[in-house]
Amino acid sequence: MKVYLEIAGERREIQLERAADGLYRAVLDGRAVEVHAEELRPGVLSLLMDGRAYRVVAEETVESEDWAVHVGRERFAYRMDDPRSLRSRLRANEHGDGPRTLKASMPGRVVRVLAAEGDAVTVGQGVLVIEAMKMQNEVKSPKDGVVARLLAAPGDAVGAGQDLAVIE
Amino acid sequence: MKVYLEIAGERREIQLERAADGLYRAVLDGRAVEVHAEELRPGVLSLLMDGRAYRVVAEETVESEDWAVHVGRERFAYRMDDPRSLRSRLRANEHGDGPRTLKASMPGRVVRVLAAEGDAVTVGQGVLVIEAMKMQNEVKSPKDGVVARLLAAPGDAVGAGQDLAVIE
Amino acid sequence: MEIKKILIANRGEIALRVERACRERGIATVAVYSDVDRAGLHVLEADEAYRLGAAAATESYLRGDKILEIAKQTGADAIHPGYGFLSENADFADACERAGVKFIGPPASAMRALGSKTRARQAADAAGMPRTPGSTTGLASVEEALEVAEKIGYPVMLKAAAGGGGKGMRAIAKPEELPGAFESAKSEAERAFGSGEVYLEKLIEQPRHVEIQVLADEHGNCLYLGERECSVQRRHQKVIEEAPSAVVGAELRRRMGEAAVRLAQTAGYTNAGTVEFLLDKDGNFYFLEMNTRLQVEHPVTELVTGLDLVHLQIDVAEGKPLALRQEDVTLRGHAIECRVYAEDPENQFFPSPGKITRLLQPGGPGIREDCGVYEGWTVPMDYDPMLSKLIAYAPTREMAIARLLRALDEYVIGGIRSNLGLFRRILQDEDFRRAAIDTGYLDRLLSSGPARECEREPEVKLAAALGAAVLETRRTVSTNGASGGGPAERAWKLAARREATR
Amino acid sequence: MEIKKILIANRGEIALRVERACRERGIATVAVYSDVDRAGLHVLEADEAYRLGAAAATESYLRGDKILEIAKQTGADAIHPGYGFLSENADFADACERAGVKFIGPPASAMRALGSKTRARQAADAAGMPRTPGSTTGLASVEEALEVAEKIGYPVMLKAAAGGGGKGMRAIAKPEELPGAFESAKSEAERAFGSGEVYLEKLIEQPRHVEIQVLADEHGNCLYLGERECSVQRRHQKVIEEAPSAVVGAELRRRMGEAAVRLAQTAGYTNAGTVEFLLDKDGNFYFLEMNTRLQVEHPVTELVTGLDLVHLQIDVAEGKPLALRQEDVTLRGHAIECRVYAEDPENQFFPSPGKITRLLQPGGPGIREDCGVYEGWTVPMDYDPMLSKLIAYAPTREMAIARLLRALDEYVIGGIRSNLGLFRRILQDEDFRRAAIDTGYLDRLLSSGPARECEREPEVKLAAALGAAVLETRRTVSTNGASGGGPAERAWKLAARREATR
Repeated sequence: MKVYLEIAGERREIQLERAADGLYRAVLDGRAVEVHAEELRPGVLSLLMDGRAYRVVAEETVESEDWAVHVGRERFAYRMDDPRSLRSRLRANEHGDGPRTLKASMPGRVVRVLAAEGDAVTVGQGVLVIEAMKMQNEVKSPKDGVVARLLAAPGDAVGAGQDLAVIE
Repeated sequence: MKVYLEIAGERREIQLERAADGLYRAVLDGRAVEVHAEELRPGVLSLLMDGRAYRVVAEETVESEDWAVHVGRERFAYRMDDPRSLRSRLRANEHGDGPRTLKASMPGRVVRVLAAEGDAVTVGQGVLVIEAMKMQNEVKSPKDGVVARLLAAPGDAVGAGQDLAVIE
Repeated sequence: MEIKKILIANRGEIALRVERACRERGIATVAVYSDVDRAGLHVLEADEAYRLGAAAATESYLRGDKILEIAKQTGADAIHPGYGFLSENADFADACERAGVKFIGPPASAMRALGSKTRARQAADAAGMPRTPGSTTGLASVEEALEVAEKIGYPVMLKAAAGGGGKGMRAIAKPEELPGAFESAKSEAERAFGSGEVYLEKLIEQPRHVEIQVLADEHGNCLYLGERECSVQRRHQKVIEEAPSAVVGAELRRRMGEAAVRLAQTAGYTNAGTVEFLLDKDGNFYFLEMNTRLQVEHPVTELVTGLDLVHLQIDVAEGKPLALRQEDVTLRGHAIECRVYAEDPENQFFPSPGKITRLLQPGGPGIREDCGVYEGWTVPMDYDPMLSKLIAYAPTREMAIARLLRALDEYVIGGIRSNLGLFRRILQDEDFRRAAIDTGYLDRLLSSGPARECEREPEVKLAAALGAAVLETRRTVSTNGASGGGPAERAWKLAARREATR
Repeated sequence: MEIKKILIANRGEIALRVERACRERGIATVAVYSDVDRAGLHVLEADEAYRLGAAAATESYLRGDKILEIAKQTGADAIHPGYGFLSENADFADACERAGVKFIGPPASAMRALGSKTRARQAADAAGMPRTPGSTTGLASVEEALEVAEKIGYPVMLKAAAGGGGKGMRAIAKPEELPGAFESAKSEAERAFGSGEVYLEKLIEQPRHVEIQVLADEHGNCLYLGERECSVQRRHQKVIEEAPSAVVGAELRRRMGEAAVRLAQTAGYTNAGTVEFLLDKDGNFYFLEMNTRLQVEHPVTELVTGLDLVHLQIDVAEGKPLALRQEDVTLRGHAIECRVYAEDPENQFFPSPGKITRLLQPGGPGIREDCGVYEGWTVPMDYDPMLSKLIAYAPTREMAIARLLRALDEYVIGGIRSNLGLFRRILQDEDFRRAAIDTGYLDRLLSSGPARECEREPEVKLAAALGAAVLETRRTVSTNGASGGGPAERAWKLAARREATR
């Protein structure tokens, strides 16, 4: 099985073959490695690689498309890059020059809307302000464009990942 | 939905109706009660009944047909008694006058066999001895009868719930 | 009076901590909860639990009327307010007294005497304890402010009498800045606290925040239980607390402790309280304010004194005289606490509420965690974002730091962001390690730029990539995902949900 | 010598505990594991981990040759043996020394001097410390045994010199019993330990088991770190340990401590060790034996002294002189430890290995758990059935008992049986609460019949029934079960498996 992923800023191609119970033979960017993986409970892996022991913990983010693993004290965000994977396809929609959807990065309440539908905005410009736990955060435009649609109004409670506006 | 169960030595008939998110109206042996149940994580329930709070934890026993819930410090073994339930049907096989299968109550190693196939045994008589963690335990016959089959021999490693012998 | 049932008017870790103490004494507990806290641990572990209302604190944990009503209906003898919410509300303490329910804290009169900072400064004078030079009453006008500032000398601090959390506070370097600051601080205080009263005090440069825990019974006995150093602050919020302070010796401790006790006794204080001081570079200390409740950071005092403050609070509330004398209070070893918050250090510490999808908690020798969350818990956006207090105890400060770092390595919080990485950075910082800290320390550290990324070892990166790949393939091949589902399954659910809501 | 890497020749909670100490010091760790321990926490948390062999201890954790080979290959400077397994194996300690790998423990010579009970009794005489009257060499014949018994007076104990765990031990009330017992004890000892050497000592009636923790550096300094009371035993196995002992005052502590230090110094002892004594009703103490390793129950000493014994062990192994003097060692508060075992108190304490399908662990103030298991872990049947050590610390013994009971209420172990209920019974027992305990206490309690079933409140029974019903209906309606599946799903899997294996 082949896995493509982007992790710690690097793209990796990993060919993974399950040899025996827990033992995998992998080819990672052309280099062959043997790794023994034991899943203690869902998402918690004990990895042995050439005698070195690693605790690899999958961070499951419910409402987002960013995944991460914690290895020891370090956190590695990653993305699956397999063009055939559903997740990659989902993500592809968010790229390119097409319309981009602004999403709430955390649950909160919309306290201000800084641009009206039809307004031109530049990359980094604030479009809405969300408040949570008594702190406010500006949600910024990811590109130069025009506010095509506003999907939230002041006072609305929004969930993490909820669509807030579309910039075209 | 109707649930029949045998718990703490009593048979209970419980009519359970989900009224709203987490709220159940129950009729238990003819008595109406309202209970709010919140499942914090699989198997861990917070129950509110008339203001009283209970932590109910399901004990999942992997290889056995005895289930239990822990309420606070107390453990309640129970059996589902719904004649339609698969579990009850499974259990039914083990009752009555028919053949009874002796099972290992814990993993271990068979160190001695105390009765041969064809031997008559009485209820409570030892049939095999299993050793685990340097302690030995006799597995006893659940009824008067004859050892119809011996399914394990000295030196065998056995898993919990594994069949050891059949008494007819 | 023996207390048989306590209502805990709080949530999260502190509610659970009080419940545990109650259970140890055979006292029944009544929890209260808002709609978003139904699945909270403080509800799970209580004997009784009652709904207060919607999530907003004003609809739930600040509803003293409802809470008192529940206390009466359930026959609770006493209410423990925890910290925050109603804990320093004198009117609520009064209402409890009128209703015949014991408020576990000081009498309302003592709260009032110490609640306003100007009145507290008067009390400090009455107790003959050092405070920062400056006014002890509200400033009537800019002219009066200029006059006071001239007398004490610049730089000065303008502060709201009803203040807290840095609101209505301004540092002023020269006279020209005063008029503008006076007006803006006044109106900010008016908006935040409903009182525009401001006063002036001399600005202490690079002070340490050192506070004294006091404990007074209802028979006139009052003790000090050593100090806590809380100089590591961000925007006037404590981040790391420790006991003892690395710079407080026995003699200074005694002088600060005795001053704190005098203040408490002057105000007729009872139960646990904390007297906060600024400590300057020359070892002079100045009264800052008094917190008339149990503090978040009380565990570090418990670990170095070997005492249990919540048990002692209940003893005092039961009317018992203190069984300890001052000479029985000894400090041993060193304790450090980290306030673990749901906030994103990489995104200006913005709160990060949401579901904790993964939680691995540290443990072992010398580690105490006072925690109010669990794997699967959704951190509500309506309250303080504190998840947990991670505390290390060891024979020395150096070992306590090493132990905390070890525990932080064991700790994983997934699904939401947390400030665990910030603690690693502080605990590894040279200045912190040699205790060269003051209340400006953390802001300086943070403004010195982002954490130096340690070069990640290639093997660790390799392990991360392989681990992610193994996890992904397992998710993909498993027909029946784990609880919550693996990433692939979740992506599918996410897509399905989008389709459904389109 | 600064130690940079330690191989931990053990498993379970003690391996994890040593790893944590190492991480706190920046020392790299090498774990070893048998086939059934691949998913053990000590493997997960190590820096390196290597397989030893099959499950049986003789194929894995007792394979000193393999372990030493791994230590050499990985460049480990030292080996920590934990307790059990190779920890008191003088030949292994010798082999380590020859290989230039530091054995964290006493020198082989000291182990040998104290390993045999008869030789240890000679050492006790040399150190001028009280021991039970009786022989100090093996008994050559029944005649010699009768002679010795006559001299010291009946009742007497016949013991194996190489003994442990009660094997080869016989209590003898009168001369007629001696010949038979002599032969059977000899042959039992021969079979169990490969040595039939037995000796006689006077039987102390209703003794308490009180032991002294000692710590010696390699420069001739030796300290005692107070005592532990371990009288709550079942079949000579400790069940509950506490520090300090309720009946040991300062003067007796000093006398026992100084005797223990003398013994250690006479034998050239270094590192941590424990001198066990019997304490009779009149306050006389008698040397029993010395354990030349870290003990299971070391945490209670750590909690009341504020010290960390594993750190101190490593300090000593690094050749550092002790930084403490005897007068720096002070006891504060009270600590009690429960050994949590996978065993079924309702079924003659038969071991209950298997998968832990549910685990809720206690926490909060004053609770320490040294635990080697987790939810989902399969307890192997090949080793000691200890799962965890639950330890409570509090200002007084009474509060420590209350705290432990509270923690036990929070604790749930599902899937396998455990002895949690036994601790509840002991901690609520009147005799235990007033510290009226001796080594026969627990056997008397258990033979007094099964635990008195407290009448279950009807509401609790109702909650159990409703909870079970709610859980069952949720399982049934959920199409995608939780991790492991609900009971209904499991029943289905069970049926499917049976079909498949028919």
